[in-house]
Amino acid sequence: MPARRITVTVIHKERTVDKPPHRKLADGLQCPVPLNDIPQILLSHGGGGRLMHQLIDTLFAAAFGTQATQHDGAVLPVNEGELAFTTDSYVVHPLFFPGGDIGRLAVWGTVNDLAMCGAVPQSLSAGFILEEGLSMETLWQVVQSMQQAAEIAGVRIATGDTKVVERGKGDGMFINTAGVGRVIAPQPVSPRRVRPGDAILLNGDVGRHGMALVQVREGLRFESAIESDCAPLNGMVRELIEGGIDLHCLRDLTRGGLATALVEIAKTSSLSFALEETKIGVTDAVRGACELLGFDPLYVANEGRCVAFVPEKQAESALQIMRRHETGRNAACIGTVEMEARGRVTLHNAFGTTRLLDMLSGDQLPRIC
Amino acid sequence: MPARRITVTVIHKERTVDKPPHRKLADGLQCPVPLNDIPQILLSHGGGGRLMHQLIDTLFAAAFGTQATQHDGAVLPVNEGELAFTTDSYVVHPLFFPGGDIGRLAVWGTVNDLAMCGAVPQSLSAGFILEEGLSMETLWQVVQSMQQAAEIAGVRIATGDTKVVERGKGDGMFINTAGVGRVIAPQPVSPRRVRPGDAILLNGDVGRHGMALVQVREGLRFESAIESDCAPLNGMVRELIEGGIDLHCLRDLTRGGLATALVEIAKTSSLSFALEETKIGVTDAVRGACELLGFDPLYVANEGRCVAFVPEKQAESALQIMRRHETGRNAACIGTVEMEARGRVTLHNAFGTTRLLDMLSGDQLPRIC
Amino acid sequence: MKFLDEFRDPEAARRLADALHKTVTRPWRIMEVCGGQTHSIVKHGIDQLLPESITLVHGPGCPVCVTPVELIDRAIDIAQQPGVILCSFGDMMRVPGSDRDLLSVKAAGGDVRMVYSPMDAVQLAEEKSERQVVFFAVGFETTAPANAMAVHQAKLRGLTNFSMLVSQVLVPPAVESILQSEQHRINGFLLAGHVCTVMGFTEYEPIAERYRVPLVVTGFEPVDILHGLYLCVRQLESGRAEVENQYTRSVTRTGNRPAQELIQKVFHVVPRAWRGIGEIPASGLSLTPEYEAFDAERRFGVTPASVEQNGDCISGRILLGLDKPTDCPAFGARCTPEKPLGATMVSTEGACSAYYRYRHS
Amino acid sequence: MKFLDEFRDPEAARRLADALHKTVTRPWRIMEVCGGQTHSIVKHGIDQLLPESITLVHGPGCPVCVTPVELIDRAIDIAQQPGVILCSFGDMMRVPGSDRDLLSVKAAGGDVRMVYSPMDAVQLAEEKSERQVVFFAVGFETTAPANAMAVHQAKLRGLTNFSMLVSQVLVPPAVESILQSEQHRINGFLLAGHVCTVMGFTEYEPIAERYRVPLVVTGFEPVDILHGLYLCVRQLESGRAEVENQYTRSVTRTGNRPAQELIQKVFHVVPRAWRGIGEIPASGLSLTPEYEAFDAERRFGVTPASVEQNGDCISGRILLGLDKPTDCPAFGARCTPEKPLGATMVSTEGACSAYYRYRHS
Amino acid sequence: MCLAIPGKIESIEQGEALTRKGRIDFGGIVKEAWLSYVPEAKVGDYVIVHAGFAISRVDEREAHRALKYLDEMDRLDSPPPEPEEE
Amino acid sequence: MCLAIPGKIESIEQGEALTRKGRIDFGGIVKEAWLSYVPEAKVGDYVIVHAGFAISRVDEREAHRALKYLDEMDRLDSPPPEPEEE
Ligand code: SF4
Ligand code: SF4
Ligand SMILES: [Mg+2]
Ligand SMILES: [Mg+2]
Ligand SMILES: [Mg+2]
Ligand SMILES: [Mg+2]
Ligand SMILES: [Mg+2]
Ligand SMILES: [Mg+2]
Ligand SMILES: [Mg+2]
Ligand SMILES: [Mg+2]
Ligand SMILES: [Mg+2]
Ligand SMILES: [Mg+2]
Repeated sequence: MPARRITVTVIHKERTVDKPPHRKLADGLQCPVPLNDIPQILLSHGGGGRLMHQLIDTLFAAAFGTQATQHDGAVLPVNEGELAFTTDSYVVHPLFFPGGDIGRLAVWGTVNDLAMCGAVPQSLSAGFILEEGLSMETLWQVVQSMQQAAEIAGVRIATGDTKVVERGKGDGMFINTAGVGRVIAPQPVSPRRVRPGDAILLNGDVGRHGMALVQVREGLRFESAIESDCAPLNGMVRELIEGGIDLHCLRDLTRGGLATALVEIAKTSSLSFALEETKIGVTDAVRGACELLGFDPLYVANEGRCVAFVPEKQAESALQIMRRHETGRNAACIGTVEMEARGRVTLHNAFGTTRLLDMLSGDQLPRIC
Repeated sequence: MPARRITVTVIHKERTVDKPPHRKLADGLQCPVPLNDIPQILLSHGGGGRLMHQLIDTLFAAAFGTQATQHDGAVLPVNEGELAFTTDSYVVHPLFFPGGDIGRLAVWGTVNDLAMCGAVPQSLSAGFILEEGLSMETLWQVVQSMQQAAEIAGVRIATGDTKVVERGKGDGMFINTAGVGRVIAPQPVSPRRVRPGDAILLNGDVGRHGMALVQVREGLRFESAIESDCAPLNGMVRELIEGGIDLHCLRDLTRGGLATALVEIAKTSSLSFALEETKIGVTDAVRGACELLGFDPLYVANEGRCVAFVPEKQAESALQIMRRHETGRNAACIGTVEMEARGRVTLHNAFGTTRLLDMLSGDQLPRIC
Repeated sequence: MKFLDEFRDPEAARRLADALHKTVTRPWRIMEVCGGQTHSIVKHGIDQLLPESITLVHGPGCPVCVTPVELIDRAIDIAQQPGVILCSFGDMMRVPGSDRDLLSVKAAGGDVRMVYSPMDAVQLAEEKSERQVVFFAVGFETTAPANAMAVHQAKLRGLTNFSMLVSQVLVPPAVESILQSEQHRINGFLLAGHVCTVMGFTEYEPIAERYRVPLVVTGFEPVDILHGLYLCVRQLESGRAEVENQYTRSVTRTGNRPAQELIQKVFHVVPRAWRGIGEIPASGLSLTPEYEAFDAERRFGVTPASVEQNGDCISGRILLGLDKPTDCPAFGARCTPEKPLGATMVSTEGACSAYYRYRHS
Repeated sequence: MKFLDEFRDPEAARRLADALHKTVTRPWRIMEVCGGQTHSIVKHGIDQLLPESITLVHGPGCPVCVTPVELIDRAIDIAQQPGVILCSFGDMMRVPGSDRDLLSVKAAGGDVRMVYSPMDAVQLAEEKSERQVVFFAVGFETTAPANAMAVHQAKLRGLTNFSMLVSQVLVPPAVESILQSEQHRINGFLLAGHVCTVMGFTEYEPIAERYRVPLVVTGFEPVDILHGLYLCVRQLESGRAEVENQYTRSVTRTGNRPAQELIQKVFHVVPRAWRGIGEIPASGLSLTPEYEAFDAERRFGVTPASVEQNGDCISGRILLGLDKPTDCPAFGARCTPEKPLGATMVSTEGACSAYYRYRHS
Repeated sequence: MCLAIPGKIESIEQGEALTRKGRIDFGGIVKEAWLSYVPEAKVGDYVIVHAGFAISRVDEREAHRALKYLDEMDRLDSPPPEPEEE
Repeated sequence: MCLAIPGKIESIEQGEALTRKGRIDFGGIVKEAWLSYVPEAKVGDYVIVHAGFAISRVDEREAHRALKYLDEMDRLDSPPPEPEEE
């Protein structure tokens, strides 16, 4: 379902806003803030007064429950052990895109970072920075989507915060989530535990999230059925751990894509990786879009993909566990860790030749000439 | 030290940016990103590539250490018990203001929310949303200030995230912090534990933070020596708890000021409070500024003030503990909890008359006519 | 703060309250004309200090409240036009027009800015020569000197991108209009000290005489108000009906001459509609031909349809001193500061707002 | 993808590589003119498949690389002017001028936008009639039809707010200029298939004859390039020196007539400076008098001072095939894609960048 | 209506009568105001400021007279203060 | 230089020769391109697109000839493919 954009015509300032697609949400709740009263976010909604409290007590509480919205913070019971703690801000544009929305990203992105620590994600915080003028309906759709995403991933949104910035000082909505989770991996999951001989597993094709966004970007727009791969990975990771897989290292592939993630790990671990290009899945549509713009899919963002470094002898059983999950259906072993300690990532291709992977300077820019 | 603003002249877009005042920071470190190479934040700094990694590995790591910057998340040891978890985003403008900066607010604000849960703040996350074009020097000053603030408060910035948004879609810099801390209060600290007869304690004069910002706001600017009251409250709270004070409820007074915080607690606890207006401190300068603009200081924001609800018989010893702290030097008992269960806050004034406190609709707007 | 704190002295207030108790023998209904005084009375609970037989009613003295919806709609229209910066005092930002307020126009992308002084708008016009800057000039006589100077300076500086949407109203005709109403039961008035600071109080002398009503020029602090009430009650009890001046530290009989001169140069008196009350002859100010080039209504030629006042709202009766906010069935229920039905609820100086804020729970 | 995947077939590549190994008897130095081919060679490791006696050198065929610093500075100047929207292909955004690149201008508040086609800039000019839209038209012959159409359409649509900063360069004069250099040791050329798609290859026939050098019009996929090399080596081994066409699926001898016609209407041939190389006669395009109203240099009259190339950078020698990136002492040390000293490092199609990206570690 | 508060003139920026401005101290904060309408006001005087303009000079004698009257008010028979001159 | 890739014409928006546009399918994604310079191209044809313009129609016969030649290449003595017509 492609995201739609509408142009606001009332006011002279040029601007497009994100209109949520009419997605059916699980609970089908109506927006609890009467839309004809206050159809848009005002600065007053962040002013600490009655309007802010109304927003919190109705809209946020309707989605996340009153526990998450009433106090200075949440209080959670913890057992002796290790706690994973992470944060990410989400600044995606448009807010709704094929295959997802900022709310899902914000929940699953942080869930995934916790999973990458070998943890079971438990509670999330949600910090909203809303731009004055944001439609209340949009906010409601996003908040509902977050709650739904949290339910799917089995986490609770435990505490939150809302700020409103003046129009022209934000971009509709930014969301920060932080998350805590109980570490269940018996050994540390860390680049430092990567060992020569480890198999490098990847849970699916790459480049979908980034290209799903590019296709709706001003100036580069094209039509396609590309949908973001965004998905929670915690279920799959948990089963890997519970299945006895000794996860040496995990890393979700977000900004910078597969290549950047592997280069990072190679540098941190001071080990070299040899990858098989033909094992790395890229859908036809993602490849077509990359060809058109001169992008390399290995550097394109993902939101439901990770690499797992496991002992070679566990590679097969790990793949079997991964493939039981929707998000790991096309899991593959894409390479191995070499003896060489130079922190290099080499890609072996079908021609029998090689190239090195490195980080790009910044975002990929479309090439034309 | 008043914040200064300079106007960028290079480019045609109208805009002022925040220039950090030349404050001497404890460690006097030089900005590790060579400023003449890349003097401003580019979109590429958020692109997941080499520039982003350089920014993290140099600037952020120099302030927060490499542990906070290298992984998907932090892993912290925890003991059996209760964990407080909170978040806030900081969108203050200007970034540097008399008495503080966005970095201090971001650290101490979240430290304070954890303290308000009866917890000892331990680890913070820091999520940055940077606007393209932000000066690298400004970022460095803020990041250093955060680290300094964290040291003062005795917490660690354990994990972080950086995003860059296009110019015109942010406001220099937004910071989200989330925090975790160990709950040490033996009983829950919550509005639900407020009891008739409780003394309501306030740790100092009100309205300074809000008026420190107003005085540098476009269109309302005035000269004064008003400085934000921003300060970490965790030390004071910890001593109250360790001093055996049964803290029924704590609340830091941020947006909406003293009045809003008390109204919130009254409504949640369904109890009524009687306050003595003459016990509530307001400095002359804050009062002068409020008179000029038609503001009520009881509704003006603070960043180093809290109310504590304690059993009447512990009020005096609690005040003594509070007064030992710089931030509680002017602590006072400003009122009591009444038997009446109507959730009202009544202010008794020097004339022997009363008025009710309620929430305002949104921000206070300057009154002129 | 000097000249403020002294007039908030509880001891002085107590003495005045005692004096009032001792002086009063009959029920008196006294209107404070000014919204600032209404606010002060309700905030400080001054009415709680009065003998029961004194009833305070609240007058039309909030210029924000009495600005007609049509004019607010016009300001909103202008604020939505490309290239315009609409400047306004903070007070006006939340006052609802017929379907929105200026804050929502701003939220939707209009360039609406709050200023502290009309001169800030003039300066903005100088800085942004490519934009049209419109100042929404709401006010009574107190604000007229500032507004007059803004227009005058704009002319001196040759600004072609500054204009003013004028909603200037005058107090004496309103007081007289209340006194002409058959329903009114008002025995005395506290006059607005700052209006008289500018205009003096000679205009009220014929009113005192014609309607046999005491009028006391009064300041804004609790002690001032109690003092004004005391002077008013003393007149009432002794059968006098004069203009008396409580606020001598700021007001003289003839007012501020230099200010009056510029006002007369820039503005002339016109009939004006008051929200909730209707048209009152000679009760408003409009730009003189010399300055009409700065009239926003000329420049933007918006002709809004006439808009009905919300049927349930009795703010007109409140402004005339016929009812109190608590007499309104909508008060605090369907009408709150977040969703006001009438302007007396939304302006901080409106009587309904003051009651809601300080009395409602 | 059809017509791409077939030409990436490893089996076909292996056969061609085998054929090359069997054919070659002596060392040959072959230049691929085009940056796209350089990129493809390094990315796919095609050079790793070749006999050791074949040396590939990389030509001047990256229009971004050869755009003079002065022109980039001019684009940066224009982008900083009030009201201007500067549009450019993504490739140009990170190329450093003498003290900054377009991305930093954007970060500092300039309105710099990336477009996919010059027609997007024309459309933007239509939508934003109050702004000046300038398109930075960098390209070889391949891009000329698109740029010509943009100017032509702007004229047809009567746009007065669209202009083009033209940096169009031509390949045949550059090839000839390399062959004229005394130092060159190049035995054969792969010609850029897409340039020839537009222009055909008749212009190269006199060059082949005059300099006795084989020139093979070649496509961009690994199999294309190996095939082009095979054809080139076959000529060399057999002593022939002809223009040969490997890329027959897209290129005909005479090229795209309708495109050539519009190019000739909109542009005329002028001398042009090439970054790192210097001026080459008749090697650039400029707008004809009929379209000169759309020339951004006329509209913005910026006259930048001449800027020296960075002293350490040998990109000029690289562009002429005299050196390889790894011959540069700055490569990978003081010169990286984040802090490039020369344009061959910053453009994704620059030879230094390709080596850094796929070979450096 | 018409929020106006007293402040003390700290300094005066000299200029034509109509455009004279001063820095006014309001209990510790300082803001600029136009003095166009109080040509008689000098540094040290208190003025009442509204919307950026001084609209009157505080008559300190009158203020003290009023305060003195209030001080002595327990003698209820005392007359209210009258302005000394009209 | 000059990134250009082959795509299949899905549909053509009729108009004057010079402003004719079509929707081009590139392996599953569709983008509009100007067909001004390929007046002979029709729906189903492959064109090479650069910067929003089709710069040539893919000569499918030539493509197949080339591929066939590569297929048979093991016979090294076979001659390279020549364009059928000049
Ligand atoms: S309470 Fe509301 S509806 Fe009633 S009079 Fe006041 S403003 Fe009008
Ligand atoms: S590596 Fe850098 S300095 Fe050396 S030739 Fe290439 S661009 Fe120039
Ligand atoms: Mg709090
Ligand atoms: Mg994270
Ligand atoms: Mg993440
Ligand atoms: Mg909060
Ligand atoms: Mg925006
Ligand atoms: Mg991650
Ligand atoms: Mg919080
Ligand atoms: Mg907080
Ligand atoms: Mg992150
Ligand atoms: Mg901004």
